[in-house]
Amino acid sequence: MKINILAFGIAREIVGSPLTTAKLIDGLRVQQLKNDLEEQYPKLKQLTSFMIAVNGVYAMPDTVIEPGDEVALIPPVSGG
Amino acid sequence: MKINILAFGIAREIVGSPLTTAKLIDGLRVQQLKNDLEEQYPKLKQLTSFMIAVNGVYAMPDTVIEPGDEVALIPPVSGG
Amino acid sequence: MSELAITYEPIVVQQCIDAVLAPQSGGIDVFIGTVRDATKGKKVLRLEFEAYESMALSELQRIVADVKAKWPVHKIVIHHRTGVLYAGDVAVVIAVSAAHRDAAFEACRYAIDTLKQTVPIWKKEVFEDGEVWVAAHP
Amino acid sequence: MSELAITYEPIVVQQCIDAVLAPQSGGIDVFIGTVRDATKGKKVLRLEFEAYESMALSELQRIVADVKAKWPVHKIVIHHRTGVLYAGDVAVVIAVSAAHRDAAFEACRYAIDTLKQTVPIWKKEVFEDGEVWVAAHP
Repeated sequence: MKINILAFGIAREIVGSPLTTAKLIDGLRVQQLKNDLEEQYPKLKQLTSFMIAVNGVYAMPDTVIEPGDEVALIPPVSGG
Repeated sequence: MKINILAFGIAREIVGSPLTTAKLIDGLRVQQLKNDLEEQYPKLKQLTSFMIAVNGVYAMPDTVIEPGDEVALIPPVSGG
Repeated sequence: MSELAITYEPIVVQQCIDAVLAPQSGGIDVFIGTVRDATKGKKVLRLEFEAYESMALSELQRIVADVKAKWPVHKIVIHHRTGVLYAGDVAVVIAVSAAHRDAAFEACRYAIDTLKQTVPIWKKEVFEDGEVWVAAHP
Repeated sequence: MSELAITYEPIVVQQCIDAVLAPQSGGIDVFIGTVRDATKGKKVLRLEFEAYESMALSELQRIVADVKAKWPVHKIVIHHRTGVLYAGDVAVVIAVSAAHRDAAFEACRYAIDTLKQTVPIWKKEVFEDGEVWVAAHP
């Protein structure tokens, strides 16, 4: 399946774009996506933390990504 | 000596005036003034607390009142 | 604007905030004490505040000195109103700026708590059927 | 005015306060996060804030729900600015009203602490010789 991935803050700078489209295998879980992204963009591994949100909610590692989900890369937040 | 005594809040209502002039014996201490006032105005004894300030500062019981001092009756404060 | 005030005029909160803004500050905490329309379920018609003004200012000055000794704050403003106030009116504003929010929150909290214990200001609650000097009796 | 906002427009603190004023309230605590002119002694030229807006709003909504479950507060307003900000600019305002000050202070403190941990907003500090995404690296 093809899926749109949003990226913010330093994650956006690391992946080079605020929005990328990735071809993911069906049934992919959040932890595996995270591992794949860290392999493709090793700088993600240097961050203090790096979360994945699915449909605007912090996702658990075993969450399965479904077609049409909004996936976002969330580097350490620093609002306020 | 004669001395001016300020009274605020409920103490003002109890003594009946924001400013009274009292004739005090020389060398009178704050604790004795407090006792005298409580005898003259028994309602002062019913207050949660009742302090004397001398020259704008909370006075210790053994502070001696000097001629020219500004003495004030301070019932429980409730600002804010 | 002066750091400390006991005033019959309405307090302008924004002016208190502007007075503590500093380029080195990252956090400002502001406490605003307002007049409630009821006490223990009983409708309050108005509050009447009075102050022993000269002593109130010196006690406020003492609070500011304590705050500056205890926390790394940049600026602090405390304005308290006197006279007749109605529900929703602002009775007191305390604004504190600091580099970090910890100091701002703790200093502001200390300032209002201490003000309520030590500063010679009194309020009378006026109800439909009588009036009460707040905290006067056990 | 809306309770929660992520906005490119300057935040008007007085409007946030007016929005939480309630006749049954006795205390309002307001936290104002401002842009510091320096970090660890290094001059900051500007800050650039960005947000994942839809998720930020839902995380703020979660904070409001938590606050209302934990403390008897009347109203709460949280506005956060995005875009380019300079020293002294207001980045965030949190205003909380309650019958008594304990709840207002504690709820306001909880809200800003939680916002900084969970709400997807990011800031980049721009210095004369470079730029840093705050908190990004250990």
